[in-house]
Amino acid sequence: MELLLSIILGFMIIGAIFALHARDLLSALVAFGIVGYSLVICFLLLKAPDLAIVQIVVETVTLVIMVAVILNSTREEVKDKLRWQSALTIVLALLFIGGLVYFYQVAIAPLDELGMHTTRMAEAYIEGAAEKTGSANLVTGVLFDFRGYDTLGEATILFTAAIGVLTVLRLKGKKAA
Amino acid sequence: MRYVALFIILLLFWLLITFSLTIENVIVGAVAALLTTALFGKFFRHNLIKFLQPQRYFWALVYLFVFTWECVKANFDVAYRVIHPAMPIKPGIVRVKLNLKTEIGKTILANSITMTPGTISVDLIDDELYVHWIYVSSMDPEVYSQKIAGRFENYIKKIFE
Amino acid sequence: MIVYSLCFVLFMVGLYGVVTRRNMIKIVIGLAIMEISIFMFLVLIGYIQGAEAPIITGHETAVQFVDPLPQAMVLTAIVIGLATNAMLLAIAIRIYKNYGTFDIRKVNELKG
Amino acid sequence: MNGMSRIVKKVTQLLVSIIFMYGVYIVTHGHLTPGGGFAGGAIIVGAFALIILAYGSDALKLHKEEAGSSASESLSILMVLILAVIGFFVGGMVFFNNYLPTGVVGELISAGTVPLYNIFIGMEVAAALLTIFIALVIFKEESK
Repeated sequence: MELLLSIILGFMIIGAIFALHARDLLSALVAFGIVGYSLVICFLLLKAPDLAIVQIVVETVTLVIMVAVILNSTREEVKDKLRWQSALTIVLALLFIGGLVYFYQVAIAPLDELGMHTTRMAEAYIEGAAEKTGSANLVTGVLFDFRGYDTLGEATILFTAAIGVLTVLRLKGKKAA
Repeated sequence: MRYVALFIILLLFWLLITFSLTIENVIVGAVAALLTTALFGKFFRHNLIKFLQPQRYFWALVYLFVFTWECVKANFDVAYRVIHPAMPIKPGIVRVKLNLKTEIGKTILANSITMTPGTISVDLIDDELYVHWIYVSSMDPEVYSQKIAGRFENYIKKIFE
Repeated sequence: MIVYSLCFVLFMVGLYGVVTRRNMIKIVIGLAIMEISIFMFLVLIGYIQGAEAPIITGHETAVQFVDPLPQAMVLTAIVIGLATNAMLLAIAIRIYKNYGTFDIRKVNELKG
Repeated sequence: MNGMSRIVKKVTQLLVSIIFMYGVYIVTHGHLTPGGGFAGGAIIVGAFALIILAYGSDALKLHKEEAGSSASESLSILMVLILAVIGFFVGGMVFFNNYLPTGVVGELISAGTVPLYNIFIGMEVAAALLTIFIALVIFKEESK
Protein backbone atom coordinates (compact mmCIF):
# COMPACT_ATOMS: atom_id res chain seq x y z
CA MET A 1 0.00 0.00 0.00
CA GLU A 2 2.65 2.44 1.07
CA LEU A 3 4.86 1.39 -1.85
CA LEU A 4 2.04 1.91 -4.34
CA LEU A 5 1.25 5.34 -2.96
CA SER A 6 4.94 6.27 -3.06
CA ILE A 7 5.17 5.30 -6.74
CA ILE A 8 2.11 7.39 -7.62
CA LEU A 9 3.47 10.31 -5.62
CA GLY A 10 6.77 9.99 -7.47
CA PHE A 11 4.92 10.32 -10.76
CA MET A 12 3.10 13.34 -9.39
CA ILE A 13 6.42 14.99 -8.49
CA ILE A 14 7.84 14.32 -11.95
CA GLY A 15 4.70 15.73 -13.55
CA ALA A 16 4.85 18.80 -11.32
CA ILE A 17 8.50 19.49 -12.19
CA PHE A 18 7.74 19.13 -15.89
CA ALA A 19 4.69 21.39 -15.59
CA LEU A 20 6.85 24.12 -14.09
CA HIS A 21 9.57 23.82 -16.73
CA ALA A 22 7.64 23.28 -19.96
CA ARG A 23 8.31 25.75 -22.78
CA ASP A 24 4.74 25.65 -24.05
CA LEU A 25 1.98 26.64 -21.65
CA LEU A 26 -0.47 24.10 -23.12
CA SER A 27 1.91 21.22 -22.42
CA ALA A 28 2.45 22.63 -18.95
CA LEU A 29 -1.30 22.35 -18.39
CA VAL A 30 -1.34 18.75 -19.63
CA ALA A 31 1.47 17.94 -17.22
CA PHE A 32 -0.46 19.61 -14.42
CA GLY A 33 -3.36 17.32 -15.33
CA ILE A 34 -1.11 14.35 -14.47
CA VAL A 35 -0.78 15.68 -10.91
CA GLY A 36 -4.51 16.24 -10.45
CA TYR A 37 -5.72 12.97 -11.91
CA SER A 38 -3.11 10.94 -10.00
CA LEU A 39 -4.57 12.48 -6.86
CA VAL A 40 -7.91 10.89 -7.82
CA ILE A 41 -6.30 7.43 -7.89
CA CYS A 42 -4.68 8.09 -4.51
CA PHE A 43 -8.06 9.08 -3.03
CA LEU A 44 -9.62 5.87 -4.32
CA LEU A 45 -6.81 3.82 -2.77
CA LEU A 46 -7.21 5.69 0.52
CA LYS A 47 -10.94 4.81 0.74
CA ALA A 48 -12.26 8.30 0.06
CA PRO A 49 -14.74 7.91 -2.83
CA ASP A 50 -16.45 11.26 -2.13
CA LEU A 51 -13.20 13.10 -2.57
CA ALA A 52 -12.36 11.14 -5.71
CA ILE A 53 -15.62 12.18 -7.39
CA VAL A 54 -15.18 15.82 -6.40
CA GLN A 55 -11.52 15.94 -7.41
CA ILE A 56 -12.01 14.37 -10.85
CA VAL A 57 -14.74 16.87 -11.72
CA VAL A 58 -12.97 19.86 -10.20
CA GLU A 59 -9.73 19.00 -11.99
CA THR A 60 -11.59 18.86 -15.30
CA VAL A 61 -13.28 22.21 -14.70
CA THR A 62 -9.96 23.79 -13.65
CA LEU A 63 -8.25 22.55 -16.80
CA VAL A 64 -11.10 23.80 -18.98
CA ILE A 65 -10.88 27.26 -17.40
CA MET A 66 -7.07 27.33 -17.70
CA VAL A 67 -7.17 26.27 -21.36
CA ALA A 68 -9.82 28.94 -22.01
CA VAL A 69 -7.51 31.55 -20.46
CA ILE A 70 -4.51 30.40 -22.50
CA LEU A 71 -6.41 30.28 -25.79
CA ASN A 72 -7.57 33.80 -25.01
CA SER A 73 -4.06 35.15 -24.66
CA THR A 74 -0.82 33.42 -25.54
CA ARG A 75 0.85 30.01 -25.31
CA GLU A 76 4.36 31.44 -25.31
CA GLU A 77 6.40 30.99 -22.18
CA VAL A 78 8.19 34.10 -20.94
CA LYS A 79 11.63 33.95 -22.50
CA ASP A 80 14.02 35.15 -19.79
CA LYS A 81 15.91 32.44 -18.00
CA LEU A 82 16.37 32.28 -14.27
CA ARG A 83 19.51 34.07 -13.15
CA TRP A 84 21.33 33.37 -9.94
CA GLN A 85 22.02 36.95 -8.98
CA SER A 86 24.61 36.34 -6.30
CA ALA A 87 25.95 33.90 -3.77
CA LEU A 88 23.75 35.60 -1.19
CA THR A 89 20.60 34.42 -2.97
CA ILE A 90 21.76 30.83 -2.93
CA VAL A 91 22.71 30.98 0.74
CA LEU A 92 19.35 32.50 1.64
CA ALA A 93 17.50 29.86 -0.37
CA LEU A 94 19.43 27.04 1.29
CA LEU A 95 18.77 28.54 4.72
CA PHE A 96 15.09 28.76 3.92
CA ILE A 97 14.94 25.16 2.74
CA GLY A 98 16.83 24.04 5.84
CA GLY A 99 14.36 25.85 8.08
CA LEU A 100 11.40 24.29 6.30
CA VAL A 101 12.89 20.79 6.59
CA TYR A 102 13.54 21.35 10.30
CA PHE A 103 9.96 22.39 10.96
CA TYR A 104 8.74 19.47 8.88
CA GLN A 105 10.72 17.11 11.11
CA VAL A 106 9.24 18.70 14.21
CA ALA A 107 5.71 18.46 12.86
CA ILE A 108 6.00 14.90 11.60
CA ALA A 109 7.45 13.41 14.81
CA PRO A 110 4.24 12.97 16.86
CA LEU A 111 2.25 11.55 13.92
CA ASP A 112 1.34 7.87 13.72
CA GLU A 113 2.67 5.56 11.04
CA LEU A 114 0.60 5.36 7.88
CA GLY A 115 -2.49 3.26 8.47
CA MET A 116 -2.11 3.20 12.29
CA HIS A 117 -4.22 6.30 12.85
CA THR A 118 -6.22 6.40 16.09
CA THR A 119 -9.47 8.33 15.70
CA ARG A 120 -9.65 10.61 18.71
CA MET A 121 -11.80 13.51 17.63
CA ALA A 122 -13.90 11.73 15.05
CA GLU A 123 -14.87 9.00 17.53
CA ALA A 124 -17.99 10.95 18.52
CA TYR A 125 -18.87 11.62 14.91
CA ILE A 126 -18.61 7.96 13.90
CA GLU A 127 -20.48 6.72 16.97
CA GLY A 128 -23.31 9.21 16.85
CA ALA A 129 -23.58 10.00 13.18
CA ALA A 130 -26.01 7.32 12.11
CA GLU A 131 -28.41 7.90 15.01
CA LYS A 132 -28.18 11.69 15.19
CA THR A 133 -28.22 12.66 11.54
CA GLY A 134 -29.69 9.60 9.87
CA SER A 135 -27.19 9.98 7.07
CA ALA A 136 -25.57 6.81 5.76
CA ASN A 137 -22.70 8.74 4.23
CA LEU A 138 -20.67 9.87 7.25
CA VAL A 139 -18.74 12.51 5.31
CA THR A 140 -21.97 14.23 4.30
CA GLY A 141 -23.22 13.91 7.87
CA VAL A 142 -20.13 15.64 9.24
CA LEU A 143 -20.22 18.25 6.50
CA PHE A 144 -23.82 19.38 6.76
CA ASP A 145 -24.71 18.65 10.34
CA PHE A 146 -21.84 18.70 12.84
CA ARG A 147 -19.79 21.19 10.88
CA GLY A 148 -22.41 23.24 9.10
CA TYR A 149 -20.53 26.46 9.73
CA ASP A 150 -17.61 25.29 7.58
CA THR A 151 -19.95 24.56 4.71
CA LEU A 152 -21.61 27.94 5.05
CA GLY A 153 -18.21 29.64 4.99
CA GLU A 154 -17.22 27.62 1.96
CA ALA A 155 -20.40 28.60 0.12
CA THR A 156 -19.70 32.23 1.01
CA ILE A 157 -16.20 31.98 -0.44
CA LEU A 158 -17.58 30.52 -3.68
CA PHE A 159 -20.14 33.32 -3.85
CA THR A 160 -17.46 35.95 -3.27
CA ALA A 161 -15.16 34.40 -5.86
CA ALA A 162 -17.90 34.40 -8.49
CA ILE A 163 -18.71 38.04 -7.79
CA GLY A 164 -15.01 38.90 -7.85
CA VAL A 165 -14.55 37.24 -11.22
CA LEU A 166 -17.57 39.09 -12.58
CA THR A 167 -16.16 42.39 -11.32
CA VAL A 168 -12.66 41.83 -12.64
CA LEU A 169 -13.73 40.63 -16.07
CA ARG A 170 -16.43 43.21 -16.76
CA LEU A 171 -15.39 45.28 -19.79
CA LYS A 172 -18.52 47.25 -20.59
CA GLY A 173 -20.71 48.61 -17.87
CA LYS A 174 -24.25 47.32 -17.65
CA LYS A 175 -26.50 49.21 -19.99
CA ALA A 176 -29.02 51.38 -18.24
CA ALA A 177 -32.40 49.76 -18.62
CA MET B 1 -43.90 14.53 -28.43
CA ARG B 2 -40.12 14.84 -28.34
CA TYR B 3 -40.34 16.09 -24.80
CA VAL B 4 -42.41 13.13 -23.65
CA ALA B 5 -39.93 10.70 -25.20
CA LEU B 6 -37.00 12.43 -23.51
CA PHE B 7 -38.87 12.34 -20.20
CA ILE B 8 -39.47 8.59 -20.48
CA ILE B 9 -35.85 7.89 -21.46
CA LEU B 10 -34.55 9.94 -18.52
CA LEU B 11 -36.90 8.26 -16.06
CA LEU B 12 -35.71 4.85 -17.26
CA PHE B 13 -32.11 6.02 -16.86
CA TRP B 14 -32.87 7.18 -13.30
CA LEU B 15 -34.45 3.86 -12.35
CA LEU B 16 -31.49 2.03 -13.86
CA ILE B 17 -28.86 3.91 -11.84
CA THR B 18 -30.77 4.01 -8.55
CA PHE B 19 -32.11 0.47 -8.94
CA SER B 20 -34.96 0.67 -6.47
CA LEU B 21 -38.69 0.93 -7.05
CA THR B 22 -39.92 2.69 -3.91
CA ILE B 23 -42.52 5.41 -4.36
CA GLU B 24 -40.29 8.23 -3.10
CA ASN B 25 -37.55 7.25 -5.52
CA VAL B 26 -39.91 7.29 -8.50
CA ILE B 27 -41.36 10.67 -7.47
CA VAL B 28 -37.93 12.26 -7.04
CA GLY B 29 -36.83 10.77 -10.35
CA ALA B 30 -39.93 12.12 -12.10
CA VAL B 31 -39.30 15.61 -10.72
CA ALA B 32 -35.64 15.48 -11.78
CA ALA B 33 -36.55 14.21 -15.25
CA LEU B 34 -39.13 16.99 -15.59
CA LEU B 35 -36.50 19.58 -14.68
CA THR B 36 -34.02 18.11 -17.13
CA THR B 37 -36.62 18.02 -19.90
CA ALA B 38 -37.53 21.64 -19.29
CA LEU B 39 -33.88 22.72 -19.41
CA PHE B 40 -32.48 20.56 -22.20
CA GLY B 41 -35.51 19.40 -24.18
CA LYS B 42 -34.82 21.77 -27.07
CA PHE B 43 -31.46 20.10 -27.68
CA PHE B 44 -33.02 16.65 -28.15
CA ARG B 45 -33.74 16.27 -31.86
CA HIS B 46 -34.18 12.70 -33.01
CA ASN B 47 -36.58 10.77 -35.14
CA LEU B 48 -38.52 8.74 -32.62
CA ILE B 49 -40.29 6.23 -34.84
CA LYS B 50 -37.00 4.43 -35.38
CA PHE B 51 -36.74 3.72 -31.67
CA LEU B 52 -39.63 1.27 -31.91
CA GLN B 53 -38.45 -0.92 -34.76
CA PRO B 54 -36.85 -4.09 -33.35
CA GLN B 55 -34.74 -5.04 -36.38
CA ARG B 56 -32.60 -1.94 -35.79
CA TYR B 57 -31.58 -3.28 -32.39
CA PHE B 58 -30.58 -6.59 -34.00
CA TRP B 59 -28.36 -4.80 -36.52
CA ALA B 60 -26.87 -2.71 -33.70
CA LEU B 61 -25.86 -5.93 -31.95
CA VAL B 62 -24.29 -7.25 -35.15
CA TYR B 63 -22.51 -3.92 -35.64
CA LEU B 64 -21.01 -4.18 -32.17
CA PHE B 65 -19.23 -7.43 -33.13
CA VAL B 66 -18.14 -6.10 -36.52
CA PHE B 67 -16.74 -2.98 -34.92
CA THR B 68 -14.87 -4.96 -32.25
CA TRP B 69 -13.30 -7.19 -34.91
CA GLU B 70 -12.20 -4.22 -37.02
CA CYS B 71 -10.83 -2.52 -33.91
CA VAL B 72 -8.71 -5.55 -32.97
CA LYS B 73 -7.37 -5.83 -36.52
CA ALA B 74 -6.46 -2.14 -36.62
CA ASN B 75 -4.78 -2.45 -33.22
CA PHE B 76 -2.45 -5.14 -34.53
CA ASP B 77 -1.77 -3.09 -37.64
CA VAL B 78 -0.77 0.00 -35.66
CA ALA B 79 1.27 -2.07 -33.22
CA TYR B 80 3.16 -3.57 -36.18
CA ARG B 81 3.91 -0.10 -37.53
CA VAL B 82 5.14 1.10 -34.16
CA ILE B 83 7.35 -1.91 -33.38
CA HIS B 84 8.84 -2.27 -36.87
CA PRO B 85 12.31 -0.66 -36.82
CA ALA B 86 11.77 1.25 -40.06
CA MET B 87 8.44 2.75 -38.85
CA PRO B 88 6.47 2.31 -42.11
CA ILE B 89 4.09 5.23 -41.74
CA LYS B 90 2.84 7.61 -44.42
CA PRO B 91 0.42 9.96 -42.68
CA GLY B 92 -1.97 12.21 -44.52
CA ILE B 93 -5.49 13.61 -44.58
CA VAL B 94 -7.97 12.13 -47.05
CA ARG B 95 -11.46 13.22 -48.04
CA VAL B 96 -14.04 10.45 -47.75
CA LYS B 97 -17.39 10.73 -49.52
CA LEU B 98 -20.26 9.46 -47.38
CA ASN B 99 -23.40 7.75 -48.61
CA LEU B 100 -25.31 8.25 -45.37
CA LYS B 101 -28.19 10.71 -45.23
CA THR B 102 -28.99 11.26 -41.55
CA GLU B 103 -26.95 13.37 -39.17
CA ILE B 104 -26.86 10.72 -36.46
CA GLY B 105 -25.56 8.09 -38.90
CA LYS B 106 -22.73 10.39 -39.98
CA THR B 107 -21.88 11.09 -36.34
CA ILE B 108 -21.74 7.42 -35.40
CA LEU B 109 -19.61 6.65 -38.46
CA ALA B 110 -17.20 9.48 -37.62
CA ASN B 111 -16.89 8.30 -34.04
CA SER B 112 -16.33 4.70 -35.14
CA ILE B 113 -13.55 5.84 -37.45
CA THR B 114 -11.98 7.83 -34.62
CA MET B 115 -12.13 4.91 -32.23
CA THR B 116 -10.42 2.58 -34.68
CA PRO B 117 -6.67 3.01 -34.16
CA GLY B 118 -4.83 4.54 -37.09
CA THR B 119 -7.64 6.75 -38.35
CA ILE B 120 -9.03 9.95 -36.82
CA SER B 121 -11.95 11.90 -38.26
CA VAL B 122 -11.04 15.58 -38.27
CA ASP B 123 -14.10 17.39 -39.57
CA LEU B 124 -17.39 16.86 -41.33
CA ILE B 125 -18.28 19.35 -44.07
CA ASP B 126 -21.50 18.68 -45.97
CA ASP B 127 -21.22 15.10 -47.22
CA GLU B 128 -17.47 14.77 -46.90
CA LEU B 129 -15.54 13.49 -43.94
CA TYR B 130 -11.90 14.53 -43.53
CA VAL B 131 -9.91 11.66 -42.05
CA HIS B 132 -6.34 11.63 -40.80
CA TRP B 133 -4.84 8.29 -41.77
CA ILE B 134 -1.61 6.74 -40.52
CA TYR B 135 -0.76 4.97 -43.79
CA VAL B 136 -2.25 6.42 -46.98
CA SER B 137 -2.11 3.30 -49.13
CA SER B 138 -3.88 4.62 -52.22
CA MET B 139 -4.72 7.95 -53.78
CA ASP B 140 -7.89 6.73 -55.49
CA PRO B 141 -11.01 8.09 -53.72
CA GLU B 142 -13.08 4.99 -54.50
CA VAL B 143 -10.53 2.63 -52.99
CA TYR B 144 -9.79 4.48 -49.80
CA SER B 145 -13.42 5.39 -49.18
CA GLN B 146 -14.18 1.69 -49.29
CA LYS B 147 -11.22 0.93 -47.07
CA ILE B 148 -12.00 3.48 -44.36
CA ALA B 149 -15.77 3.90 -44.31
CA GLY B 150 -17.16 1.04 -46.37
CA ARG B 151 -16.76 -1.64 -43.75
CA PHE B 152 -19.06 0.23 -41.34
CA GLU B 153 -21.35 2.10 -43.69
CA ASN B 154 -23.75 -0.71 -44.64
CA TYR B 155 -24.45 -1.67 -41.06
CA ILE B 156 -24.97 1.93 -39.96
CA LYS B 157 -27.37 2.41 -42.86
CA LYS B 158 -29.38 -0.54 -41.61
CA ILE B 159 -29.41 0.76 -38.03
CA PHE B 160 -30.24 4.43 -38.56
CA GLU B 161 -31.92 4.79 -41.96
CA MET C 1 6.74 7.67 6.76
CA ILE C 2 8.27 7.95 3.30
CA VAL C 3 4.85 8.90 1.91
CA TYR C 4 4.70 11.95 4.18
CA SER C 5 8.17 12.98 3.02
CA LEU C 6 7.12 12.68 -0.62
CA CYS C 7 4.15 14.93 0.09
CA PHE C 8 6.58 17.44 1.57
CA VAL C 9 8.74 17.18 -1.55
CA LEU C 10 5.70 17.86 -3.74
CA PHE C 11 4.91 20.91 -1.61
CA MET C 12 8.49 22.14 -2.04
CA VAL C 13 8.24 21.69 -5.82
CA GLY C 14 5.13 23.88 -5.85
CA LEU C 15 6.83 26.47 -3.66
CA TYR C 16 9.85 26.47 -5.96
CA GLY C 17 7.53 27.15 -8.88
CA VAL C 18 5.82 30.04 -7.14
CA VAL C 19 9.12 31.64 -6.13
CA THR C 20 11.14 31.28 -9.32
CA ARG C 21 8.69 31.40 -12.25
CA ARG C 22 7.94 34.70 -13.94
CA ASN C 23 4.90 33.62 -15.89
CA MET C 24 1.65 34.17 -14.01
CA ILE C 25 0.03 31.00 -15.32
CA LYS C 26 2.99 29.01 -14.03
CA ILE C 27 2.60 30.67 -10.64
CA VAL C 28 -1.05 29.60 -10.52
CA ILE C 29 0.00 26.05 -11.43
CA GLY C 30 2.55 26.13 -8.60
CA LEU C 31 -0.10 27.22 -6.10
CA ALA C 32 -2.40 24.43 -7.29
CA ILE C 33 0.40 21.87 -6.83
CA MET C 34 0.91 23.09 -3.26
CA GLU C 35 -2.83 22.72 -2.62
CA ILE C 36 -2.80 19.18 -4.01
CA SER C 37 0.08 18.13 -1.76
CA ILE C 38 -1.81 19.43 1.27
CA PHE C 39 -4.98 17.50 0.34
CA MET C 40 -2.94 14.33 -0.08
CA PHE C 41 -1.25 14.80 3.29
CA LEU C 42 -4.50 15.37 5.19
CA VAL C 43 -6.19 12.32 3.69
CA LEU C 44 -3.10 10.19 4.38
CA ILE C 45 -3.31 11.13 8.07
CA GLY C 46 -6.89 9.89 8.31
CA TYR C 47 -6.22 6.55 6.61
CA ILE C 48 -6.55 3.35 8.65
CA GLN C 49 -5.17 0.04 7.44
CA GLY C 50 -7.96 -2.35 6.45
CA ALA C 51 -10.81 0.02 7.26
CA GLU C 52 -13.90 0.70 5.16
CA ALA C 53 -14.93 3.85 3.35
CA PRO C 54 -17.12 5.90 5.73
CA ILE C 55 -20.48 4.89 4.29
CA ILE C 56 -22.96 2.73 6.21
CA THR C 57 -24.29 0.09 3.83
CA GLY C 58 -25.91 -2.11 6.47
CA HIS C 59 -23.93 -5.30 5.88
CA GLU C 60 -20.31 -4.53 6.61
CA THR C 61 -18.50 -6.94 8.93
CA ALA C 62 -15.52 -5.07 10.33
CA VAL C 63 -17.16 -1.95 11.71
CA GLN C 64 -14.17 0.33 11.48
CA PHE C 65 -14.28 3.33 9.21
CA VAL C 66 -11.65 5.64 7.83
CA ASP C 67 -11.64 8.94 9.74
CA PRO C 68 -14.38 11.04 8.08
CA LEU C 69 -13.23 14.36 9.57
CA PRO C 70 -10.17 15.06 7.35
CA GLN C 71 -12.18 13.95 4.34
CA ALA C 72 -14.94 16.45 5.09
CA MET C 73 -12.36 19.22 5.56
CA VAL C 74 -10.56 18.35 2.32
CA LEU C 75 -13.89 18.25 0.47
CA THR C 76 -14.54 21.90 1.27
CA ALA C 77 -10.89 22.77 0.63
CA ILE C 78 -10.96 21.33 -2.91
CA VAL C 79 -13.91 23.49 -3.91
CA ILE C 80 -12.36 26.57 -2.28
CA GLY C 81 -9.15 25.83 -4.18
CA LEU C 82 -11.09 25.80 -7.43
CA ALA C 83 -12.70 29.16 -6.58
CA THR C 84 -9.37 30.80 -5.71
CA ASN C 85 -7.72 29.39 -8.82
CA ALA C 86 -10.50 30.78 -11.01
CA MET C 87 -10.16 34.18 -9.32
CA LEU C 88 -6.37 34.22 -9.84
CA LEU C 89 -6.76 33.25 -13.49
CA ALA C 90 -9.31 36.02 -14.00
CA ILE C 91 -6.89 38.56 -12.55
CA ALA C 92 -4.06 37.15 -14.71
CA ILE C 93 -6.02 37.45 -17.93
CA ARG C 94 -7.12 40.96 -17.01
CA ILE C 95 -3.47 41.95 -16.50
CA TYR C 96 -2.64 40.36 -19.85
CA LYS C 97 -5.35 42.46 -21.49
CA ASN C 98 -3.94 45.67 -20.02
CA TYR C 99 -0.19 45.06 -20.39
CA GLY C 100 0.09 42.46 -23.13
CA THR C 101 2.29 40.08 -21.17
CA PHE C 102 2.15 37.39 -18.50
CA ASP C 103 5.59 38.36 -17.20
CA ILE C 104 5.10 39.47 -13.63
CA ARG C 105 8.38 41.43 -13.36
CA LYS C 106 7.72 43.35 -16.56
CA VAL C 107 4.37 44.38 -15.15
CA ASN C 108 6.21 45.62 -12.07
CA GLU C 109 8.57 47.71 -14.20
CA LEU C 110 5.79 49.18 -16.26
CA LYS C 111 3.92 50.66 -13.35
CA GLY C 112 5.29 51.95 -10.11
CA MET D 1 -17.37 31.95 -31.40
CA ASN D 2 -19.01 29.65 -33.91
CA GLY D 3 -19.12 26.41 -32.03
CA MET D 4 -17.62 23.13 -33.05
CA SER D 5 -18.26 20.73 -35.92
CA ARG D 6 -21.52 18.91 -36.49
CA ILE D 7 -20.14 15.71 -34.98
CA VAL D 8 -19.60 17.39 -31.63
CA LYS D 9 -23.02 19.04 -31.76
CA LYS D 10 -24.79 15.75 -32.39
CA VAL D 11 -22.95 13.95 -29.59
CA THR D 12 -23.77 16.88 -27.30
CA GLN D 13 -27.46 16.55 -28.14
CA LEU D 14 -27.32 12.88 -27.22
CA LEU D 15 -25.39 13.21 -23.98
CA VAL D 16 -26.14 16.51 -22.31
CA SER D 17 -29.43 15.61 -20.65
CA ILE D 18 -28.00 12.36 -19.33
CA ILE D 19 -25.01 14.17 -17.80
CA PHE D 20 -27.36 16.63 -16.10
CA MET D 21 -29.52 13.76 -14.83
CA TYR D 22 -26.46 12.03 -13.40
CA GLY D 23 -25.52 15.23 -11.59
CA VAL D 24 -29.00 15.41 -10.07
CA TYR D 25 -28.65 11.78 -8.97
CA ILE D 26 -25.32 12.50 -7.27
CA VAL D 27 -26.84 15.50 -5.46
CA THR D 28 -30.04 13.86 -4.27
CA HIS D 29 -28.36 10.63 -3.15
CA GLY D 30 -25.57 12.51 -1.39
CA HIS D 31 -26.52 11.18 2.04
CA LEU D 32 -26.61 7.53 0.90
CA THR D 33 -23.83 7.03 -1.65
CA PRO D 34 -20.53 8.78 -2.32
CA GLY D 35 -21.07 12.26 -3.66
CA GLY D 36 -23.14 15.16 -2.48
CA GLY D 37 -23.73 18.78 -3.27
CA PHE D 38 -20.16 19.66 -4.18
CA ALA D 39 -19.56 16.80 -6.61
CA GLY D 40 -23.03 16.92 -8.15
CA GLY D 41 -22.90 20.68 -8.64
CA ALA D 42 -19.60 20.38 -10.47
CA ILE D 43 -21.04 17.65 -12.73
CA ILE D 44 -24.06 19.86 -13.54
CA VAL D 45 -21.65 22.63 -14.55
CA GLY D 46 -20.07 20.12 -16.92
CA ALA D 47 -23.39 19.74 -18.75
CA PHE D 48 -23.83 23.49 -19.21
CA ALA D 49 -20.19 24.02 -20.21
CA LEU D 50 -20.54 21.26 -22.81
CA ILE D 51 -23.45 23.09 -24.42
CA ILE D 52 -21.65 26.45 -24.40
CA LEU D 53 -18.48 24.98 -25.90
CA ALA D 54 -20.25 22.88 -28.53
CA TYR D 55 -22.79 25.39 -29.78
CA GLY D 56 -20.72 28.54 -29.40
CA SER D 57 -21.84 31.80 -27.94
CA ASP D 58 -23.63 32.94 -31.10
CA ALA D 59 -26.44 30.45 -30.69
CA LEU D 60 -27.02 31.20 -27.00
CA LYS D 61 -27.90 34.41 -25.21
CA LEU D 62 -25.03 34.44 -22.77
CA HIS D 63 -25.86 37.71 -21.03
CA LYS D 64 -29.27 36.36 -20.14
CA GLU D 65 -27.78 33.11 -18.87
CA GLU D 66 -25.24 35.00 -16.80
CA ALA D 67 -27.98 36.99 -15.12
CA GLY D 68 -29.95 33.81 -14.44
CA SER D 69 -27.00 31.92 -13.00
CA SER D 70 -25.86 34.71 -10.69
CA ALA D 71 -29.45 35.19 -9.52
CA SER D 72 -29.86 31.48 -8.70
CA GLU D 73 -26.50 31.57 -6.94
CA SER D 74 -27.66 34.31 -4.61
CA LEU D 75 -31.01 32.59 -4.12
CA SER D 76 -29.48 29.25 -3.14
CA ILE D 77 -27.06 30.72 -0.60
CA LEU D 78 -30.01 32.63 0.87
CA MET D 79 -31.95 29.37 1.14
CA VAL D 80 -29.06 27.70 2.99
CA LEU D 81 -29.05 30.57 5.46
CA ILE D 82 -32.83 30.42 5.88
CA LEU D 83 -32.67 26.68 6.58
CA ALA D 84 -29.99 27.29 9.19
CA VAL D 85 -31.92 30.12 10.85
CA ILE D 86 -35.10 28.01 11.02
CA GLY D 87 -33.01 25.42 12.85
CA PHE D 88 -31.93 28.14 15.27
CA PHE D 89 -35.52 28.98 16.22
CA VAL D 90 -37.07 25.48 16.12
CA GLY D 91 -34.47 23.58 18.09
CA GLY D 92 -32.71 24.61 21.25
CA MET D 93 -31.06 27.77 19.94
CA VAL D 94 -28.49 25.86 17.86
CA PHE D 95 -27.46 27.05 14.43
CA PHE D 96 -27.64 24.31 11.76
CA ASN D 97 -29.90 22.23 13.98
CA ASN D 98 -31.28 19.11 12.31
CA TYR D 99 -34.94 19.65 13.16
CA LEU D 100 -36.71 17.39 10.69
CA PRO D 101 -37.31 13.72 11.58
CA THR D 102 -34.28 11.65 10.65
CA GLY D 103 -36.11 8.55 9.45
CA VAL D 104 -34.51 5.20 8.70
CA VAL D 105 -30.83 5.11 7.75
CA GLY D 106 -30.46 4.13 4.10
CA GLU D 107 -33.76 5.36 2.69
CA LEU D 108 -34.02 8.19 0.22
CA ILE D 109 -36.24 10.41 2.36
CA SER D 110 -34.22 10.41 5.57
CA ALA D 111 -31.50 12.30 7.42
CA GLY D 112 -33.68 15.34 8.13
CA THR D 113 -32.27 18.53 6.67
CA VAL D 114 -29.12 17.00 5.17
CA PRO D 115 -30.64 16.33 1.70
CA LEU D 116 -32.05 19.86 1.58
CA TYR D 117 -28.63 21.33 2.35
CA ASN D 118 -27.20 19.02 -0.29
CA ILE D 119 -29.60 20.29 -2.93
CA PHE D 120 -29.03 23.97 -2.18
CA ILE D 121 -25.24 23.62 -1.90
CA GLY D 122 -25.32 21.78 -5.22
CA MET D 123 -27.26 24.67 -6.77
CA GLU D 124 -24.81 27.13 -5.24
CA VAL D 125 -21.71 25.35 -6.54
CA ALA D 126 -23.22 24.85 -9.99
CA ALA D 127 -24.37 28.46 -10.30
CA ALA D 128 -21.08 29.92 -9.02
CA LEU D 129 -18.89 27.87 -11.36
CA LEU D 130 -21.24 28.52 -14.29
CA THR D 131 -21.07 32.26 -13.59
CA ILE D 132 -17.26 32.15 -13.62
CA PHE D 133 -17.24 30.17 -16.86
CA ILE D 134 -19.73 32.43 -18.65
CA ALA D 135 -17.84 35.51 -17.45
CA LEU D 136 -14.67 34.18 -19.08
CA VAL D 137 -16.47 33.43 -22.35
CA ILE D 138 -18.11 36.88 -22.43
CA PHE D 139 -14.73 38.48 -21.71
CA LYS D 140 -13.28 36.65 -24.70
CA GLU D 141 -16.14 37.82 -26.91
CA GLU D 142 -15.94 41.45 -25.88
CA SER D 143 -12.16 41.81 -25.93
CA LYS D 144 -11.93 41.00 -29.64
